[in-house]
Amino acid sequence: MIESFILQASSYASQIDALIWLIVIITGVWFFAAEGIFFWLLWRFRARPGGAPARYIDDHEEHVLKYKWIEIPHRLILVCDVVLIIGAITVWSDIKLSMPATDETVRITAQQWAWTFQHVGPDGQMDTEDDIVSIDEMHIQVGKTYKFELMAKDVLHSFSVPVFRLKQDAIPGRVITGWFQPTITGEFDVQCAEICGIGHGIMPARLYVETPEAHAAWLANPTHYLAYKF
Amino acid sequence: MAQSHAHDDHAHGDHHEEGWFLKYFWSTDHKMIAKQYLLTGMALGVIGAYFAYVFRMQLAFPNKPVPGYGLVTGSDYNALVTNHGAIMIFWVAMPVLIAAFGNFLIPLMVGCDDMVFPRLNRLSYQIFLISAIVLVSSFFVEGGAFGGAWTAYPPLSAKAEYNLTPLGPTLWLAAVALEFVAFLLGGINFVTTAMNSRAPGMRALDLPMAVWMIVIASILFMCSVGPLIAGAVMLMFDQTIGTGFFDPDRGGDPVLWQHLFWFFGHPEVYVVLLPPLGFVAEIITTFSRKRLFAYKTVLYTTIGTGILSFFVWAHHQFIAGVDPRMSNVFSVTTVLISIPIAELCFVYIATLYAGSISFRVPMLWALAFIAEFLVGGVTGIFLGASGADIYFHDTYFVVAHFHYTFFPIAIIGTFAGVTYWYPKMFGRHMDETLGKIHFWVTIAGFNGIFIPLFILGAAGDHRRIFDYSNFPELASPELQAMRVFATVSLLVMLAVQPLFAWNFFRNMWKGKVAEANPWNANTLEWQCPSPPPHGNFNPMPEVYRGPYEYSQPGRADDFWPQNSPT
Amino acid sequence: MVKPLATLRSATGVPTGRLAVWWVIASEIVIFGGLLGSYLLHRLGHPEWATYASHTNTWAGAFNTLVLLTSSLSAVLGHKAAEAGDGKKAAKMLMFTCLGGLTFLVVKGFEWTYEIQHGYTITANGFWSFYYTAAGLHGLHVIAGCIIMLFVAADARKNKELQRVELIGIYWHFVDLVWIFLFPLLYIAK
Amino acid sequence: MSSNADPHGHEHTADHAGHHTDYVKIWGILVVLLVVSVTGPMLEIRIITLLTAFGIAVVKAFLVAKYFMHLDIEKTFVVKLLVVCLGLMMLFFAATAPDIMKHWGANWRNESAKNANIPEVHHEAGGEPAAAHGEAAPAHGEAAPAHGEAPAH
Repeated sequence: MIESFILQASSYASQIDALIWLIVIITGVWFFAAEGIFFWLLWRFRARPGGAPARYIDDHEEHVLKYKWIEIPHRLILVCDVVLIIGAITVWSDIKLSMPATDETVRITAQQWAWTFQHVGPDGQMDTEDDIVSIDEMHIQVGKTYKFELMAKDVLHSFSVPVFRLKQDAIPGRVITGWFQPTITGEFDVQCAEICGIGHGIMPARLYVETPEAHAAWLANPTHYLAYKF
Repeated sequence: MAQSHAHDDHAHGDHHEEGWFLKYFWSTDHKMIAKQYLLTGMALGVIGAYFAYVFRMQLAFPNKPVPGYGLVTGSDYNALVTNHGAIMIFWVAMPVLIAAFGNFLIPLMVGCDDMVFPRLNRLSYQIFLISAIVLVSSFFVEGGAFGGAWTAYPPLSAKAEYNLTPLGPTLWLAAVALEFVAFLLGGINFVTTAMNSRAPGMRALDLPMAVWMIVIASILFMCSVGPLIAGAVMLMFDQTIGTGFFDPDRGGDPVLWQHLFWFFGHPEVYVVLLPPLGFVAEIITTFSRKRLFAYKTVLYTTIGTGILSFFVWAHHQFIAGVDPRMSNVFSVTTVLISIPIAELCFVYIATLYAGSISFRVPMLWALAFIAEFLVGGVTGIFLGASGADIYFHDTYFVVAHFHYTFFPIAIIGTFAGVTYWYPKMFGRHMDETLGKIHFWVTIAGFNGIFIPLFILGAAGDHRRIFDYSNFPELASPELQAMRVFATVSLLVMLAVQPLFAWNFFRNMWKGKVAEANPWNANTLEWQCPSPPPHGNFNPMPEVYRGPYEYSQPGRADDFWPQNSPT
Repeated sequence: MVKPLATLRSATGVPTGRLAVWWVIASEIVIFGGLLGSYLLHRLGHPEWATYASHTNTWAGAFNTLVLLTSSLSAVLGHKAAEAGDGKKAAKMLMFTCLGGLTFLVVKGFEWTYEIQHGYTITANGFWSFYYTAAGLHGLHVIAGCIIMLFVAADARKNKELQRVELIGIYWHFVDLVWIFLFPLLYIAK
Repeated sequence: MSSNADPHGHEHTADHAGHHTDYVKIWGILVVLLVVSVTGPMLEIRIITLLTAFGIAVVKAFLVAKYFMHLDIEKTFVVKLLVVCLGLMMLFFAATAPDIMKHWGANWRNESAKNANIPEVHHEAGGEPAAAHGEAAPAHGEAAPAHGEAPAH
């Protein structure tokens, strides 16, 4: 339902959107059923001059109606909830619990009001001489599976890439890992999703998903970007 | 036996004529304390609405001076958003819904003369008033008010060098702690009065649903606020003395505060939800002349919801660094809690079946509560399902969801309660047509604000960002048009509120004099004069039946007061 | 101030005063539960706190436990006297309980000054932060209990409001209960 | 809420009067338990320390609650209320433990807590000589306590 509002740029974006569609359908059915019956009852039993007075529902009739109108929907909702729970947990486990074989690692450090990205550089090893560290810009290659290590220096932040459907809070003192796999090239927004003080609104970062050639070109001349030993 | 409001003559016991101060500010009468809470809550509601006006104008017309405030900087925006949330929940919803209506209704509906501990009742209001003053004062201290969200997550809320407001957070925390003390004292009064002081012959199942709901809400509050009071002490020490409870570098853990806060946070939203559900139950039964459908089901699902509300808190923290395996556990309990609430809504809708529904102003508000709350409940499933919450967490989708639950609770529920019990509280009627105009414009404005916010949230708008022009994807003209539409809807809604204020205050003296039972209702508060004298009933009522015996076959009139022997 | 009729009714069979005190105890359980729970979480997560805890004075803690147990005894004896209608004896017992509370605070005063002088202040580390916060909050409750007890004893001496002797007794036993758990957590787990 | 609505329950229900437990005997048991709970841990055996210190604390709490607070003859819903509150605290502890007590989990690890876990081998924070275990020798050396925290991450 939300792909009409925002791109799907990562491998699991379609999974999350499918789950959202499932929830839209299930809750939509129940919502319109309940509101429909509600407004119908209002119209049908409105007090009309000279109309029928209210009818007393005695305990027996209430028990019958209760079974029909409350118990059955109660069980149906339970079934829908089980379906929703299974959907939610499978999507959650694929994204947050599992860690597939990743090609590269990126170290993301959040601080009061900037993002620092440490790329492995040409040799593919983290914490080596040729690491490329860039501020508020992240360069990755489309199709590669990346593992990110998320840290925060001072307060809580949250690394959020809406087009990837990726969001993970960064907590000072903790290293939180996750993964993503970009599927389309382009320039995308990175937002901070946890209030982190005055600059929370002005710490955007840009994410460059490049074709293999463009990525190699970027790797070749890192001088253009801030490259210093971490 | 209409009594003019100004002079309280009553036959119950000798009562010297109190001075002006004693009567209005130092009173121990539960009805006067109820009005004090109501007016204080409404005053702070105006402040909260003003904050909403200012930051919504900033969102719609970024970086332009807002008329009535001036230029909104980043820190101003955070302070306004933080305190809008805190004020609306702690200083508007709770005082008005639990304290004002609890104080006014419980003794009357239970059929006794006052709260069990009148002086403790007065003390709880005074502590609440001090907490409100401390909170408002936090705006005028050096460095400005606290801007770290109403959830006050450390380390941002713990260290001044991070939040750059040295005094604000401590004052804010002191105000919240005082407000908790006030509601602990108040809660004890409500629960003890409702449990012990029932009128003779009134069994537990004869209690009106409003009393049950306020009592269960108070119990939920008292059983859940404890850890947060401990957390507030620890956070206060972190802020002032420099201990390291939540400082990761010194052995502390910021996630501990999140758990302490949300262990209280989720039961808290049910604490504010239950009283309006009680008012809606009273109103829809009275105006559809129908017995409440399945009283026991309503009671047991409410208790079930209350218990289950202690098992769901970490759905606020799915992606906040808690262990992902725990998130699955909390996702299961969160989705399951939708069952009792859905059942409650179905039972209320079923009450309308075979009724004779008259659309007076209180009934309009009560029906609007059900219709709007269904939207809030349904959109909660998106956030309870952990998989979908990855995307929706901390976006405007969440903001729209909890406004579709909080707005019906705090605003629609309050207007329903005020318009329904106004004749009893002030002895006069409010104007019907003004009430209807106010109703329709408010409901239209409310939906106009928050439906666009659902779409903005789905498009990726994140919370508490004061200027979206820094984010190219979000600075698109269509999204900005939606923000402007939401702000304009807010202006329309705010524009009609003075109409309610005029209707509310003017009719206290000029309104048509109200008789004791204007709506022909059954519960005990309608069986004593309006406004009830000191000591409420003369003689004390005996109860013979349940509160909802409307349209009994074979009776002349279609209502049967609880205390009438025949 | 004439008591409202509501106070005299007891639909649940529990007198109103005692029902209210049970609700106070319930909310206090949750407050101390939250604080001690947080302490225990950190304590089990940080084994090195055991070395910090070795500087607490177990003998002072043990003596304080004895003092509170004895004051609980005198509180319940006071309640027994109040039930028998003997206001004077109840007041005397309450004063003895109050004395126990004061002794507890004095011992705590010496203990804390000794520890603070040796550098174990509230900001020293996580253990000492919890130590002073938990024992401090408990100490505040001891002080509040003693003050209320003085008022209740004053009324009891004139044989008025005798049921309040039992109520302050229940609150005092709860304060003693919290210390019964605080003592091993802070002093013994070394 | 039990609903035996006796209209005018006498203010002070007399159900306590006929009940004469010997409070001094209970107090005696409590003191004995206290002595055991203090001497037990001195044997340095971990299981005995746990058993005596915390086991006895629970027993003492039970005695005080039963005899001194008369919970045995109190209405059952009061006892249920207190037990529910205790249960809530255990629920809070159980659900928070995986994040606070443990320092690593699925896809996350708590670096700062992990570093602090290295027990300072034979020297107190602040480097004064090892205070022999249990003996209350005042630790001399510089009074200013160094923060016991991990090296700044």
